[in-house]
Amino acid sequence: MSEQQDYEPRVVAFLCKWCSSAGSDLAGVSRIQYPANATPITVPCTGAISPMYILSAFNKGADGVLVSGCHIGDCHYLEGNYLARRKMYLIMKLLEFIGVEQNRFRMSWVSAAEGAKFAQVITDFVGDLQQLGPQDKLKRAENK
Amino acid sequence: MEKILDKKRLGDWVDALADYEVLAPAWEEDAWGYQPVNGPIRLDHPNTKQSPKRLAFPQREVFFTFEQIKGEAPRLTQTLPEAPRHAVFGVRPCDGRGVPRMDQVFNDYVEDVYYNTRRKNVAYVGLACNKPPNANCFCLSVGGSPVSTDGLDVQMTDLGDRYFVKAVTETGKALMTAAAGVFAEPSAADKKQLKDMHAAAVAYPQRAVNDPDGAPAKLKANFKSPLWDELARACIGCGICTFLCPTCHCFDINDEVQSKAPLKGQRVRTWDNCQFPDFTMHSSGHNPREGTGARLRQRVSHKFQYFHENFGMHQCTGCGRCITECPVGIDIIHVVNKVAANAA
Amino acid sequence: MSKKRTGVFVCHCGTNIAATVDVAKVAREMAAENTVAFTQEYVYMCSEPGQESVVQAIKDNKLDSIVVTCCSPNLHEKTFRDNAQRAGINNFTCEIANIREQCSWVHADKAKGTEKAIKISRSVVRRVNRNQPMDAIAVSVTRRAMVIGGGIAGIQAALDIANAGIEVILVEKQATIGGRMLQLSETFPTLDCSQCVLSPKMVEVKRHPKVKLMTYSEVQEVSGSVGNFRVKVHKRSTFVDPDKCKICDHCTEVCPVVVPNEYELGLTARRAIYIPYAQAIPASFTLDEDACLGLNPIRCGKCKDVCEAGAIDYDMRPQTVTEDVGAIVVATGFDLYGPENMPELGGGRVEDVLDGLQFERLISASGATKGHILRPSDHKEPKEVVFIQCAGSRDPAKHCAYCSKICCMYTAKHARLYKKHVPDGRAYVFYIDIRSGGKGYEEFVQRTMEDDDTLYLRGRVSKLYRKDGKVRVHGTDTLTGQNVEIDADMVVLALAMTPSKGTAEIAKTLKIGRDKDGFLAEAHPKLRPVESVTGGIYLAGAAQAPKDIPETVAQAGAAASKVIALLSQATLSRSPLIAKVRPSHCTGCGMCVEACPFFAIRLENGKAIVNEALCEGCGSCSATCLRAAIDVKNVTQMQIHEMIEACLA
Amino acid sequence: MIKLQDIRDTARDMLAKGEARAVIGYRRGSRGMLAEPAFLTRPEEADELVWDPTCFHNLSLYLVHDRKHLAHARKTAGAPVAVIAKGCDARSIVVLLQEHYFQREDVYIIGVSCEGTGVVDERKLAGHLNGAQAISAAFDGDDFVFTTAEGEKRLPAREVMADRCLECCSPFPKEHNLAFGEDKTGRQLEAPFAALDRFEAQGAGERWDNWARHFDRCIRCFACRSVCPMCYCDECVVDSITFPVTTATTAEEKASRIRWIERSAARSENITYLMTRAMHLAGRCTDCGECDRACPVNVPIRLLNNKMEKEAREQFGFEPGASIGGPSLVASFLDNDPGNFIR
Repeated sequence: MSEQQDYEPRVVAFLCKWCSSAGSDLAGVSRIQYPANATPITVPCTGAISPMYILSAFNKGADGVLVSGCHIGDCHYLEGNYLARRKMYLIMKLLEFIGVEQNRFRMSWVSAAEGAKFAQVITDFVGDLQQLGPQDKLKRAENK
Repeated sequence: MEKILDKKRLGDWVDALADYEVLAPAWEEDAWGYQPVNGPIRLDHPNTKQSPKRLAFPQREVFFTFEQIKGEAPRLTQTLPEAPRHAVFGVRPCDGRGVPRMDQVFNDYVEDVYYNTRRKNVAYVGLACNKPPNANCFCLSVGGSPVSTDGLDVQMTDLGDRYFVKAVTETGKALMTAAAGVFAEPSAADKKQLKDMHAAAVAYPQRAVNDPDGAPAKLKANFKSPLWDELARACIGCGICTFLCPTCHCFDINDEVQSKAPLKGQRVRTWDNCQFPDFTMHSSGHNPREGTGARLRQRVSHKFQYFHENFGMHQCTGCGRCITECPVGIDIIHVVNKVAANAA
Repeated sequence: MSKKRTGVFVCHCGTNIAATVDVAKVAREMAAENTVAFTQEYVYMCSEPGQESVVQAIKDNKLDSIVVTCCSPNLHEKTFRDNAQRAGINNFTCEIANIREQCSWVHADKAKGTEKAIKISRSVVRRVNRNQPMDAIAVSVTRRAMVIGGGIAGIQAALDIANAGIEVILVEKQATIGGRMLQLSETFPTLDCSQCVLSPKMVEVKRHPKVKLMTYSEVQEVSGSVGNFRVKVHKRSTFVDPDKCKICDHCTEVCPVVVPNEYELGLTARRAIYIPYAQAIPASFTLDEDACLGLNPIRCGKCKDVCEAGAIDYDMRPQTVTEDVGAIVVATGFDLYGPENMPELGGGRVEDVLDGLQFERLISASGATKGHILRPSDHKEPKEVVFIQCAGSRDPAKHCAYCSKICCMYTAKHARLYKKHVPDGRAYVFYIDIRSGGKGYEEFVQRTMEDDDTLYLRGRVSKLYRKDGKVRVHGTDTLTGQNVEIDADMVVLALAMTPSKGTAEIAKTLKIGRDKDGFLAEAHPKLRPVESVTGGIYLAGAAQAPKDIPETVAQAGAAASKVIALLSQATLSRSPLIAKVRPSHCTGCGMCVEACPFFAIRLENGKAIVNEALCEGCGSCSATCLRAAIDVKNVTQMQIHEMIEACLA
Repeated sequence: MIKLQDIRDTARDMLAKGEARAVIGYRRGSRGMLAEPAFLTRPEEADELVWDPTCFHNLSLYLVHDRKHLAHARKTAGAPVAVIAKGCDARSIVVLLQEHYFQREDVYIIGVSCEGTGVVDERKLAGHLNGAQAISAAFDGDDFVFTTAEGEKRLPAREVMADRCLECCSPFPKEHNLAFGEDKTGRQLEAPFAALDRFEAQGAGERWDNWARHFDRCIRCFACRSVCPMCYCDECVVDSITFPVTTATTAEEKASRIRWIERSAARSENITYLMTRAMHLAGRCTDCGECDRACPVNVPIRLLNNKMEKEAREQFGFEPGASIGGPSLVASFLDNDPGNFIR
């Protein structure tokens, strides 16, 4: 379908400053190419990501939302990613429950050393979103 | 214009109203609500959960859109509603009586172009109540009646296998004329049956506001009564009573910003509700109606005093929705009676 | 509030950015933002003229905040914040939009790259709009340090710190300092005597006026943060007053209890009252409470009876001591990977299969056999010894994935020492690769390999078991492709190094991270190798990763110099980007208190209060609060909200 | 079996002796059979109290009202408020205590066990009465007895009970000062989360179709939020102006009001509101079901909260309102929390 090929998913990627943002820097330094669909927002820690951010991003028209942080045990703040894991699990289940496609929300652990993994995570995510088409379930209608 | 409509031909009448989007009560999710008609309709609902007020006064109305490019003057574009013509069937008399009250409000000081644009496109086809009333119906005590035609364009009365259909307004006549062929002339027996049924309908016992005529003065005298706080102790401050009310019309206006640069958005009107704690919240933090008592007094006094003072009629039409649906048992009949009985 | 005036500076980074991002368009789009009063592009914003132009633009245009769209903030955030300050505006009103690493370098399509660069830049502009100017927080410093672990790393760190005139508390779990190094016989590649090198340092620790030594002690609780830690140390009771003990040894002669000697790795036994080594510091006996018949003079009391010095006190009680320190060095050392995890190598149950440390004790002049190599089972001199390298190391499937780094060297040393003690013996070494990076290391290994009676076999051992009074070792020589079977008198396993037992607990107590293998995690693998992720806590020795003695000493010195640098400051400045409570919204539910990993929040009069000295600004509180009543400064929910909006506009 | 007289005597006694500032219970309302919240301050009012299957309300809500009122009037609490609490209501009180909303000594919990039954579901009852109006309702063992104009109608409670009560295994208020009725903790009338499981059995597409319809119906009257004791925030993510403004509130604070959600009752906004609410109630909702009951347009709000409760229980071993000193769901974690969803 040509229509689907033209479609460019809009992704908000919440990256923790210490691991995943650094990992994305490494992907950059290594010049690993990946789709330009994800706009990063760097936060101190995945633990700082309120589920409200996820809902808000979908509400504002994101086709997918990525949360990425340090591997368990590697959190710069020791426990932030543990807290995030629980919160993000809950919001993921809730989204799934109301019938939002599972692939619209993704969480990953990408360390500062995993530049290639970062690129892969984005590539896979954008690929999956391309299959799904635009997200209009939570998206605010611009004119009604 | 008075006609007889065989129940089997109700669908034909609806079909003939091609210029209208026809709405009728349908059972959905454990409740009656107005739905676009596609297929057979049955008019045997007690009443709908929500009143039909939203047809002329929707919960959200866009007034205008705005746009401002940095350094330039803002550009405003008014957006008048593109309201389809609606014919709404099965409107109960209490809800019918809500219509002129809303007309009054939206045309008193200022003619509200948004309301009027929608309002002139709605035709209300009423259905008289000829069964024992609901537990919390009290139309009779607020000057209404189960067979009132007030606010309706057409009144239908269920005569068993057929409806007695009466045009109340010119709009109503047009609705009937559009399908002249489906109607028959009423016989004398039909008319007699109608008369008897109407007489029986008004004779059913109902709950009542004891002294509706005395209410405005009594409420006024009890403005400072501690009784209000007592009666409103259980109030949770939700919007059920007013949002379901056929005559509540308060609204809030907000700017919904879609884009910050360039600035782009809409100014919208949404329903508001005097029972919400923030309804009268000032930006200073002061709230003149701080407690639930003051807020209940506002709602009840508006229905039974202020509106009467302004327009010479009670705003409440006795549909009973606010009583039935209140999660904590606040009962406007009880409140009015209790306050009126209080020696101020 | 006066209108914001933000400047946006778009860097081309030569063609690094400009090749895939239409920088002019980025600048144009940013100029359309309501708060942007000035935009500029430049080929290298971080160059001297680039930086000057930023400073000039801030002054000329009365900017109150700036966004530089360039490379990662890790590179030039500080540069441009310094410039902001130089131009007279607060450095925290400068933010970096990363359009190089996160954009131009990873996207080839110019249109898409430009679109993304605009989104990134716009979101940072929106964020900066709500950045508050602020100053770093000044914290006073406690000019004392603590070193946890009294091995060579801890000893070295403690001495270096003490020699700088800073009081240091050395906490050791065992009855003596010295750690693993004290157990070694000779050290590679020089083969000098381990104890001879170490003892003087141990004595120096004991005598140094600035060192407070706490042996038989463990850290129980740590609160506070960099510059001001409060540490509770639990000191177990030794029941012997070290000041009175004359180490006359009379007590051990009468003690009726015999238990395996853990200092000799179970090769010998000791009494319930004992001294770990002759060189122990403190030079004093210790009464092992668990082994003793009951500290009850009616039941035994023999040692007390014979102690002429009156050093034994059965009523001595454990103590908990609270120490305030400004910095902590963690040097908790290593243990060996448990042989019980390796059934293929006997699972620790085959006689005459020793580990490297046991072998050290066997060849040590101070060890059980006084330096004679006698195998444990029958005390005969082993004529054929198999050394197995990488026992548990470099085996991601079953054991430890990492290389334990020192085994190649010490196995070579073992083989050499064996041959010295048993000239007619034959040594076999199974290895995977020989890793001998280090001064004089390769030469050392080569010399060992050149010995005709030391046979290096490249390959793994598949199994070993006891047979006819010998240990039969099945292995493969991958160079010849042949299976090898050796009936050895003794086998020595070069077991993998693991973090010492209790590393997990101490990491948790100190709130420092561990890596995937359980070693203490450094803050940055390259640039901050001796710092833990928690400010004011430093790492030294094998607790951080397997390493040899010189490396350990070097790292200990580095950690000490970090401590000295830290404690030389009168006050510390901390990042002001910490949590802030909006009391009007706070209901005092305490969820932030519970979520905070740093115990930095408490409730007071029904409202949350942030302890500025403890808060690290992670934001866990903010994401947990249901009312947005707590935010990290300059990363507020409001700012994230607007950034989300900007990303999707 | 609970004797109403015992409850009345307790209330009367407490008020007479000044042991309670007020007793919050249930009384017969002015509109037919339904009970309504009652606020007693005088001993002689104790006889107004009722205990029947229409005592739906989670009265802990009024403890929240009381505290807000005291805070506004700058008064201190004084004697405790006594409150009648069912199992779920008492758990709500525990959550409020966990969150330090008031102190344990400020409330006197008169626990009432739902024993083998629960509260009636008006919609289910209507189906059984064939249009007849019930005038009163009463417990009788495992039955409910309704009086209508035509006489008495006895129905097995299970047939007309609310889903939440059918699925409830803890009908006894563990946290109490005084409790009436038998402790039937562990009873099982229907499997926990039965209604949720039925809903979840649908495919994602069907679930969405259903929710889209439900979310479209929401009129944003906020009855769900207003009736919920856990929704005690002064300001909600959906309000444009409910801002706890005081004279000390700065202009900057007033301006920094995040508008996560628009006030318009549009589907996207309704979803975001109700999902946010479900997230905020995760680990706090004790399934009193009041939001679901109060909703005038029958949005099955309970399913959303139930979903969170189920995940919390199954994945994190978490029971809301289990103990006052217990952890909160989203501010705590376990080392072995599920993580295999993370790539």
